[in-house]
Formats: sequence, C-alpha cells, structure tokens
Amino acid sequence: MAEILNHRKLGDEYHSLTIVAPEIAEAAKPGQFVNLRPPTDRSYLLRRPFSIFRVNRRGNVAATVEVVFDIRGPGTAALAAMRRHEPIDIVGPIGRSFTIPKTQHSCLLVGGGVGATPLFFLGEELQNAGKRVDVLWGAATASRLVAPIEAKRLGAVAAFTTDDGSEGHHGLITEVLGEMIERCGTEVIYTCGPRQMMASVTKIALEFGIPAQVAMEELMGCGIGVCMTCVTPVWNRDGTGIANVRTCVDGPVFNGARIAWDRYAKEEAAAALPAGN
Amino acid sequence: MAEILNHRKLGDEYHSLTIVAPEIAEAAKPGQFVNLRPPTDRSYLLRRPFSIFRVNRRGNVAATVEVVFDIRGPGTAALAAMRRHEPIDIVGPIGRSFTIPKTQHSCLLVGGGVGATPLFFLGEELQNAGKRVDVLWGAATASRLVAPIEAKRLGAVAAFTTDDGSEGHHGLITEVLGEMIERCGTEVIYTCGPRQMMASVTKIALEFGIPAQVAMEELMGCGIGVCMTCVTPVWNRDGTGIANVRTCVDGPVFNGARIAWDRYAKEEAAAALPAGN
Amino acid sequence: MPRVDLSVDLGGMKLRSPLVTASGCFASGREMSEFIDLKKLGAIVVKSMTLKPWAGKATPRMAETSSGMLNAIGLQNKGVDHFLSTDLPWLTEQKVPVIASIAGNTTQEFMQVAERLRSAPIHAVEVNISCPNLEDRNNMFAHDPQSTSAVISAVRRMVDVPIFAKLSPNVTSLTAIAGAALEAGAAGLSLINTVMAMSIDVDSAMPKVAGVVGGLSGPAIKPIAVRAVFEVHQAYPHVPIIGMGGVMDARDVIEFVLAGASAVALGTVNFINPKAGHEILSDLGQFLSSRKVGSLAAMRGQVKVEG
Amino acid sequence: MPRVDLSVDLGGMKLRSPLVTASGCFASGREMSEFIDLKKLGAIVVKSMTLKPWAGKATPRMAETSSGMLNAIGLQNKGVDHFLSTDLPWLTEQKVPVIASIAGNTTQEFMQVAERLRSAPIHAVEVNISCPNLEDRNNMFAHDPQSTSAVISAVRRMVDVPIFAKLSPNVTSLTAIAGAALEAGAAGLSLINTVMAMSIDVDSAMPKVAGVVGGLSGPAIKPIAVRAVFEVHQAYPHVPIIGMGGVMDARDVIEFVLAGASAVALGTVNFINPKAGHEILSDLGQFLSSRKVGSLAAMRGQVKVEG
Ligand SMILES: Cc1cc2nc3c(=O)[nH]c(=O)nc-3n(C[C@H](O)[C@H](O)[C@H](O)COP(=O)(O)OP(=O)(O)OC[C@H]3O[C@@H](n4cnc5c(N)ncnc54)[C@H](O)[C@@H]3O)c2cc1C
Ligand SMILES: Cc1cc2nc3c(=O)[nH]c(=O)nc-3n(C[C@H](O)[C@H](O)[C@H](O)COP(=O)(O)OP(=O)(O)OC[C@H]3O[C@@H](n4cnc5c(N)ncnc54)[C@H](O)[C@@H]3O)c2cc1C
Ligand SMILES: Cc1cc2nc3c(=O)[nH]c(=O)nc-3n(C[C@H](O)[C@H](O)[C@H](O)COP(=O)(O)O)c2cc1C
Ligand SMILES: Cc1cc2nc3c(=O)[nH]c(=O)nc-3n(C[C@H](O)[C@H](O)[C@H](O)COP(=O)(O)O)c2cc1C
Ligand code: FES
Ligand code: FES
Repeated sequence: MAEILNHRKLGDEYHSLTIVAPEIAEAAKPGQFVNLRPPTDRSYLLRRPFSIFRVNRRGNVAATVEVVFDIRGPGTAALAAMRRHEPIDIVGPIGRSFTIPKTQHSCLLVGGGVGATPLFFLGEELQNAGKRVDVLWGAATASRLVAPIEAKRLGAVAAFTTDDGSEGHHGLITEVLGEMIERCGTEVIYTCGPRQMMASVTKIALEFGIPAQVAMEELMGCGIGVCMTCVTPVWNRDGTGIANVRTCVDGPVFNGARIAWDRYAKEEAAAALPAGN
Repeated sequence: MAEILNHRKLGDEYHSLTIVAPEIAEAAKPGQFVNLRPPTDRSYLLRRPFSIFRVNRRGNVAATVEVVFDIRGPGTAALAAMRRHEPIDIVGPIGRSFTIPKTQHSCLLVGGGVGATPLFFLGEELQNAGKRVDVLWGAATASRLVAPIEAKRLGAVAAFTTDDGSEGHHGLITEVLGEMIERCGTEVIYTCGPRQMMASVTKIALEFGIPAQVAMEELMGCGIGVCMTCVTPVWNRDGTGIANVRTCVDGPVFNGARIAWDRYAKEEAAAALPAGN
Repeated sequence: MPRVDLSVDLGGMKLRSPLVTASGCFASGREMSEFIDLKKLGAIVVKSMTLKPWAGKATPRMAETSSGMLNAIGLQNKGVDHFLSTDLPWLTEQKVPVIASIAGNTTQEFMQVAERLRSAPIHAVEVNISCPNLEDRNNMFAHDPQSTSAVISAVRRMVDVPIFAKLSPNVTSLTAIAGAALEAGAAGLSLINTVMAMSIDVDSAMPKVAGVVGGLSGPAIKPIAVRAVFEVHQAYPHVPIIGMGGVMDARDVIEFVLAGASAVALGTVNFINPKAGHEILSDLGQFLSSRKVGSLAAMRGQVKVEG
Repeated sequence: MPRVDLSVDLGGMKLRSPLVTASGCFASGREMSEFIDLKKLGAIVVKSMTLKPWAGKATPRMAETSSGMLNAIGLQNKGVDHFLSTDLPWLTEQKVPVIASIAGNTTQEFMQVAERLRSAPIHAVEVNISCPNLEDRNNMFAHDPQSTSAVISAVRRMVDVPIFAKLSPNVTSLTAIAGAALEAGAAGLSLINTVMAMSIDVDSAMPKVAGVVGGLSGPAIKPIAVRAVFEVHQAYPHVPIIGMGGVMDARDVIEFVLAGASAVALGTVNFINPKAGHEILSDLGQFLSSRKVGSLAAMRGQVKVEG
C-alpha cells in the first residue's frame, strides 16, 4: 500500500494523483505505467493501468510518481474520489519504455488527448539527455489538452490542434504533422493517443523516413504479462508473419513500423478458433 | 433519498444514525423497521433491515428516525462509515408493530443484545399511554447493553444481566425473568433478541399466564413481502397446522405463543421439496 | 424530447411497456403497488403457483454472494385456487396484463393447474419447468427435452392463451430444450431462471441456505443470461423471448433487447429498489431519445456479430 | 501459534501447500515469480498448451462484469515444444511441482501433445477439455461423456503421471461427465473452468469481446463453482478435486475444501493481487490456528448436510 501525497485537478477535465512510491519512482522510465487498484467497490475487480506522468525523486518527501486521468467509468470515478493521505494499492513500474535515441537529436512528441500523459516524463528525460524536444498535442477541445502550459514550457516549438478549433489549429494532428516535422527538423517521433491517430502518425513518419515509437493502449486483465488479454498484432522482424504480443510487458511502447495496424479485429474467423479462455 | 442528520457512537459498540424522513417518522410505530441501502459497494446488493430505535417528530428540523446497530459485515461497516449530511436510501416503516395493551397495565421489556433497540421506542409509547414500564436487558458483556443509562431512565425497575458478569446479574436473562415478573407485577411482556432467548422468555411468560409479544429477526431478501425469504413458522389459530408466515410484513412482531419454536430447520426433508427459488 | 415508442409485441400480446416482472420477485403485485404504478409495467408475471399450497423450505432461505443473491425458497405459494379467488380479481382491477406462472412436480400436476386457469382472465401462462420431476429421478423438467415437451404439451391442451416456457440455464444445450418446448406448443420462452449454486458458511461449516443448493440471481449472472438469450435468439429468431437475469438499470434492459429479448423481466432489482420498474422505464425513454432511436422494438437482436 | 498442517494429498502427490494456480492465470510462473515465492504454492498449473502455437482471438479479449471478468483469449500459447524447451527447464529449477495443462481441437491433437510430454519432468497433466471438438460440430469435449472419455483415454495411453480432467460447468450433469472422465482413467478432476457468458456494449451494440461469447471467472461464479465441487465430491468422495472459481481470500479456500476440494486453484485473483498466493497462504494458517484446527486436509468435504 502506498500513500496519496496529493490530489489536484489539472485543468477542467483531468485529475492528478501523486503517490509516494520510492521504489517505483526510482525505477520508472518514460512510457512505463503503473497499475492502480481503485478502492472500496468490489463489484469491479481489476486494476486500472495509468501511464506515469512524472516522477519526483528529489523532493523533501520520499520519491513519488504522478498519474493523470479523466473519469471514464467506475474505476476512474473511484480514483477521482480519493483524498490526500489515503492508502492506494499500486503495482509498477510495468512495461518497456520509450528509448532515448543514440544518434538522432531532434525529437517530436505527438500526443492525442489523455495520451499526451507519458510524453511529459519522456520530454524531461530527452532534455536531460541534451535532445531538442518539440511538442504537438491534439484533442477534441481545448479543455482536453493535457497541461498545455507545461507543454509550452517543454517544447522548443509547441503546437496544438483541436477538433472544434477552440485552441490552435482547427482539425487533426495529422494535418499539421508534416509541417511540424519540416519546421523542427524532426529526426524521431514519439506518440501516444488513439490507435487510429498513432497509425496515421506512423505512416507519415515512415513517409519522412524517420522512426516512430508508439505507446499502445489495450484493455488489460492482469497488466503483468500472464493473462494474454492485451495483445497487439506485431510483424515479426523479417515481415513474414504476425504475432500477438503482450502490450503490458512486451509494450506498451513499440516501434510503430512493426505494428500490423490493419489487422485489428480481422483475425481468422472467430468460429475456427476455440471458445473461451 | 433521505439525509443523515447525525451519526454518533452509542457506547463503545453501537452506532446511531439519525435520518431525516418525515413521512416515515410520522407513520412509524414501535416494533416496525426501516430497510436501509448501504452506499457505494455494489458487490453486496440487498438492503439491511433495522428496527426503529426512536422517532423525533417535534424537533426544529423535519421529523427523523433513529436506528442503532453494530458492525457485523460489509453492509453495517459501510453504514458505520457514513457521515452527517450524506444521502441515504431508506424504505419504511415496515411491518406489524407491537400493540399497546388495552386492559393490562404493567409492561416488562426484555431485550437481548442489540435486540433491545426497538424497545426504547415502545417504552416511550407505553408511557405515553399511561402504562408502567420495566426493563430487563441482557448481553454478552456490559459494552453490548444498548444505552443502559437511557434504559434506567425508562424503566420503573431496570435490571441487567451479562454473560460475563461485567454488569448486573452474572448469567442469562431467563434466570432472573421470573423474579422480575413477580417483583414488577408484570402483566404483559415485550421481547426482542436472539431466537433462543425469545423462545425461553415466551415459555416463562406462558407459565406465568401472561402474553408475550416477540419481535423476530430473519434474513430478509426484499423486506417488503414479495420474496418469501424471511418466513417464521406460526401455528394457525386452532393449533392444527403450521404456516410459514412472512416476518417482514406479517411480523416482525408476533404473539410468542403462536410461534412454532421447535420447527426451525425441521421441515420435511429438503429432498422432497423442489430445488431453487 | 422526441416521442419514443417503448411498446413491444410479445408473441401477439401488445405490451405498452417492455418491462415485466420476474416470477417470484413481485408476488402478485399487491405489495409492490404501494411503490409503483403497476400500469408502468408491460405485464405482471406472478409467483409460480402449484395445485395445492406449498410450504417451501426451511430457513435460512437466502444468502448474499458477490453481486448475487442465492435463494432456496422452495416455491412457497398458496396454490392456484387462492390465486383465482384472491389475487387474480385484484390484479384484473389494476388493468395490467397478467401472466400466470405455474409449477409442479409431475406432468399431471402442471396439467391440473393449467386446467383451473382455463377460463380465467389471464393473458398468458409461464410454465416454470425448473422444478424437479419426481417421475425422472428428481431431475428438473427443464433439464431434459422429453420432460420439457411432455409438460408443455400437457399445458397446451388445457389453455388457449400463449404459453411461455421458463427455462433453466443449467443445461448443456439450451437451444435443444428451447426447441423441444417450441415444438410442443410454447409460443415463447422466458430466459433465464436462476443458476444452481451453493454457499457454505465457513464458521459453522453449514450451507448458507437450508436447502443446501439454491438458485443464483442478480448482476453476477447477467452475462450468463445475456448469452442464453443471444444463443436462443440466434437459433429461433422469430420466437418471442422474455429476457431476465441481473437487470439493474436501463442499459441492462437494452443489452437484453440487443441480444434478442422482446420484453425484459425485473427480478432481484425489485428487492433492492421497489421503484425500479418506474425508474428504469423513464431512463429507457431518455436513453432512446438521447440517441434518437424511435422504438425499442427495432433494437431487438441488433447486436453486431459477423455472419 | 500452534503448528498448522497445510499440506494436502492430491491424488498421491503430496503438496506442501493447498494452493495451486489456475491454468491461464499464471502463465508459466516466470512473470509471477517477481511477486511471490513460487515455493509457497503446492503446484503450478501452466497455461494450456497445444500441439502448434495458437494465435488466439482478436481483441478486445476481456470485459469486466459485476464481480466478474469475461475473457475470450482463444488459448493463445506458444505450443508444447516451446513449453518443453523454454518454460519447463526454468520451472524445474524453481523446485515446485508442475502440472501441464493441455488442449486441442481433436482427440488426436490431445494425444500428440501428451506424447511429447511423456518423458518430461512434470508431476501431472491437466486435460482442458473445455475446448471445441472439431469432430463433433464444435461442441466442447467437456459437454459430452463420449468425447470426454475419448480424450482422457487417449491421453492416458501417452503419459504415466496422474491425469486431471478440467471440466466445464456448462453442462446438465457434471457428475455424468466426471464419471466418464474417471472411468477413462482420470486420477482426479479440476472444477471449474469458466462459465460461458456474453456482454454487449450498449453504446456500440458490439459484443464486448471480439470472440462474442467468452468465459466468466471471478467472485461472481464462486457459488456456481462451490456447488460443482460439492456435487461431484458427493458422487465420488474418494476422487481428488482441484477446486476453483472466484477464490479471493482464505475463507474462500476453506469454503472449497469444505465442499470437497483437495487443493484449491487461484485464478483471476492473481490479476488483482499478484501476491495473492502468498497472502492467502498466511491467512489460511492463521484462520486454522485461531480455530484450533490442526490440518486443512481434515476439513475436506466436511460441510454439514443431512445424510
Ligand atoms: C498502458 C496504459 C496506460 C494508460 N494511461 C492512462 C493515463 O495516463 N490516463 C488515463 O486517463 N487513462 C489511461 N489509460 C486508460 C485507463 O486505464 C482507463 O481509462 C481506465 O482503466 C478506465 O477505467 P474505468 O473503470 O474508469 O472505466 P471502465 O471502462 O469501466 O473500465 C473497465 C475495464 O476496462 C479497462 N479499461 C477501460 N478503458 C481502458 C483503456 N482505454 N485502456 C486500458 N484499459 C481500459 C479497465 O482497466 C477496466 O478493466 C491507460 C491505459 C493503458 C493500457
Ligand atoms: C426486522 C429486523 C430488525 C433489525 N434491527 C436491527 C437493529 O436495530 N440493529 C442491528 O444492529 N441489527 C438489526 N437487525 C440485523 C441487521 O439487519 C443485520 O445485522 C445486518 O443486516 C447485517 O448486515 P451486514 O452487511 O453487516 O452483514 P452480512 O452478514 O454481510 O449481511 C448479509 C445479508 O444478510 C442480511 N442479514 C445479516 N444478518 C441479518 C440478521 N441478523 N437479520 C436479518 N438480516 C440479516 C443482510 O440484510 C444481508 O442481506 C435487524 C434485522 C431484522 C430482520
Ligand atoms: C427470491 C426469488 C424467488 C423466485 N421465485 C421464482 C418462481 O417462483 N418461479 C420462477 O419461475 N422463477 C422464480 N425466480 C427466478 C426469477 O424469476 C428470475 O428468473 C431470476 O431471479 C433471474 O432474474 P434476476 O437476476 O433479475 O432476479 C425467483 C427468484 C428469486 C430471487
Ligand atoms: C484470462 C484467463 C485465461 C484462462 N486460460 C485458461 C486456460 O488456458 N486453460 C484452462 O484450463 N483454463 C483457463 N482459464 C480458466 C481458469 O483456469 C479457471 O478455471 C477460471 O478462471 C475460474 O477460476 P477464477 O474465478 O479463480 O479465475 C482461464 C481464465 C482466465 C480468466
Ligand atoms: S494484461 Fe495480462 S498479459 Fe497483458
Ligand atoms: S423479506 Fe421478502 S418476503 Fe419478507
């Protein structure tokens, strides 16, 4: 059991929980997640996964991890009702992280909606490694951009798009992505957000001949690699076949080029496969 | 939805919730109960029944009902965590009440453990009707006697028994009951508590030739008379047969002489009866 | 708010509301009428009645389980004659369609109950065949196609109103039992009765219900019930189904309708919230109108599955 | 604290702990070994393996239900050869008994997997017959006594270690299937596999798992599982049973033992609390010693029911 050090609202839509968890904070790398167990209601069972938004290893309290989320269902509603100093059950850090590029210098972070969350932690680490960081956030509307002020501080260039035009470019991320890449001299892209967005971002990156690291989101039963709920279809290295790979521990970060974006829900007819489990 | 006006501890063991519920308070009679729905956790479904401890129809807030309980499982634990001003879902008043005697005058209240709860409300109403009220509470230990100070105020004579001798007579209620009846000139007994105790109290009352009104406790599915979970085996008027009668709406108060005390769990072999529902 | 049509057709019966009551969870409606306007319901399915009064099982008769309720009531009821003399006249005055649920331990008994109902003002009969068949080593009628068929044909010969067979989910092939019931003359199916289950009190080592094994109801069984309705609807798309099992709110009702239910029965939820019928109906209207769906009936069986 | 004996005898295997793992809920133990000391477990039952690697179903593969989890993984696994070359050597080093769960879509396939396991250092084979039988119109093997018997005899001929048949609760008579498995040479039974179930997302009208129908696990099904263990234990009191379904804590373990389980498997609880095996074992010791019960094995089948 860990303790909640702070619970604050982040803009109008998002909640932030800062949790005292020294071992997790020390070990955490950008793109990894923690698996939280919402309190009290035992009618929903499973843990909920959240990307690590930030870690603080330097404060005058024990090291902490911070997560950011919005209310989507009973689990996030219960988390949103938690208060400072309450105990919280946390497992982590889990998964493969983003990797800091060895040769490339100019990094573009592309976040869709709440998917921007892990890119803050990544951005700081990239800067610590002496890289150039640019930021492109998209969301349905201005209030759904995660921490835009911090994003502006983070990015050498910071641009926003909203579906309703309430902030930045009126339209989709992918409409301005090419321009950003050219303007910033981007050499590597990091992205997290809706699957369709990440598929398009990967496609554009490949057209520009630059790599894209993508952080996938899948429903997770266990979050620790044992249940096979969370798989992502991934091309094997020689491109000859596809394997269903666990997103929780073999991801959530993948090389975008390896993901079989068009294979979702198109597997062999379900009837030919066994029922259950 | 009603509002919790007050939540206090009653001694070391019991919680008291005072609930703003004018219609229920106005209609309530002693021996009736309310059916509360504990909040938040949907893994347990059903309401929990609680005797009405007291009603207040005169305060400067809207009329209230008060219930007293101890923590026995998840439902009472959740109720015990509720705070002032929180909303609570309440159904009531339910069931047949104790009846105020027409001819008899001297009334003895016999309460076992938390079963003493409904006898406070009854005692007040008996006094309002000009009756003599005596009180005999028994419990495992002193802390499990419900509101002993109020009980002393209520009874012309007030006596206690505890299994461990920590307060009053060291032993069972039934060991002192005969003496109490003689000393107080008891003409009618009202009792609520463990089934075995109520069976013995009824037996002794009948030996003295006085009536006993008993408030039964049974597991309740619905608490409103539709599910047939809560039945008590009751002799029909001419003593020729036994019917399974709903405790929630045909009780919880019964004439002790009519209850087939020795028929519990002795029904026809279960195999001869249909399975389920 | 645009007008939403919540009426449904249940095997020829035009019900103004898709919500009916689950047998045994509403008694005969009198107690519940203090909490809800019975006219909000499409029909009232009364507690199963037998030829003679049944005393039911010993107490304890219920236990709570995770998101579920285990019961072993033993079909306590006052018998068909009491229904006809006391409950039915009252129900008839309420102007809500009545579906009489009947039960028995032999085919003969079912037939005799049905016979008494022959000229009564009821709209349908629900045959609760989740009862042990004394002539077949205490197996439930609903566990065997032949016994199912025998009971349904016997009842069929006695009454002219539509017959719904209430099936037990505790079988290998629900569609086989459904087929037998339909072939024997059932107009529709009620799915599902409770799931056979057991709880043991760890402190006393006693079964939590005196009947040892009981029936599980409530949200815990909803996914089992949805699958049952789906499977049977796929096999017999034109057969009316009363879906039930763990319905707690309007979304649950829609889930059953998408799976293939024509009407949806409220069971355990009545115990938790006696006004549930009322509230769910109003939420249903809002749900549909917020999504600009004009009619609930049009959603029947519309779950999107390949092929 | 008096010494408590938590060891159990499982069909001749002496297990130091009554807790084993439910197949598919512990992979092959490697991931879990970061959270718990595998030696705290009586045995590890690994994810069901097939002859060739299976890719499993499309996502989404899981949905939460009230107190339950619905899954349609489709037995994704890397095949028996990967198990033998990679998982088993690692497991053997951990010094915990290994039970290999095997699956297939034909009797032949089961036999071939078993054949590869013939000389492997495993302690038992669990035969997951809750798989569709391609030779019998996609019915599960576990839904039919003949298919059950065929698979168990085939596996029996291939391996010398004890065989546990893992049965599906989705049948009319579990004792009939259990009998067929035992007659064909199963040394014991694993009860229960998941309950067939379905959830529909009301907003999209899509089934919540891409496989449409999935298997329900977790506390919601515990009463169904307890009844299954009880019923089969009553019918075959001398047969070892691995009980499972919704176990969340030490009291649940005792409930299964009272119903007749020799050992108890932890499934879904591992997802919620990866340290569950550890914590439950320690709670079990405390539970027994606080009640002055010296041995868990002595509680087996001791639920008090009238004979
Ligand atoms: C690796 C990873 C990182 C994530 N990071 C964040 C984050 O930083 N901020 C944030 O707001 N959300 C994040 N999510 C999504 C978040 O887990 C869900 O919003 C949350 O679980 C919803 O729970 P609920 O009870 O409110 O909703 P419900 O829909 O009731 O949840 C039901 C079940 O579905 C699972 N679930 C629901 N939605 C998702 C989803 N999109 N992805 C995975 N599981 C889901 C839950 O774990 C639960 O088991 C992340 C998901 C993954 C897989
Ligand atoms: C008419 C009546 C009046 C009551 N009055 C009081 C009172 O004034 N004060 C008080 O402390 N307790 C009273 N009880 C008992 C009280 O209802 C239970 O203690 C409470 O329901 C336990 O709930 P739980 O969730 O804490 O325990 P659990 O044991 O988890 O409850 C599980 C289920 O059993 C039911 N249940 C459990 N114990 C009882 C019981 N003894 N009687 C009936 N249902 C039970 C609950 O309603 C629930 O459905 C009364 C019971 C009845 C029938
Ligand atoms: C207390 C109780 C009594 C029941 N009695 C009957 C009955 O008499 N006849 C019948 O066909 N079903 C009976 N049922 C089953 C319900 O009608 C319904 O099929 C089942 O409870 C599933 O629905 P639910 O989960 O909404 O309760 C009973 C259920 C409960 C909980
Ligand atoms: C995600 C998941 C995967 C499973 N995979 C298998 C499997 O491969 N083989 C098998 O026999 N059972 C499998 N099961 C069933 C479990 O072993 C167990 O029988 C069931 O989940 C009930 O136990 P529980 O409620 O404790 O989880 C699986 C269950 C789950 C939840
Ligand atoms: S969530 Fe269980 S393997 Fe990834
Ligand atoms: S509790 Fe349902 S009839 Fe009394």
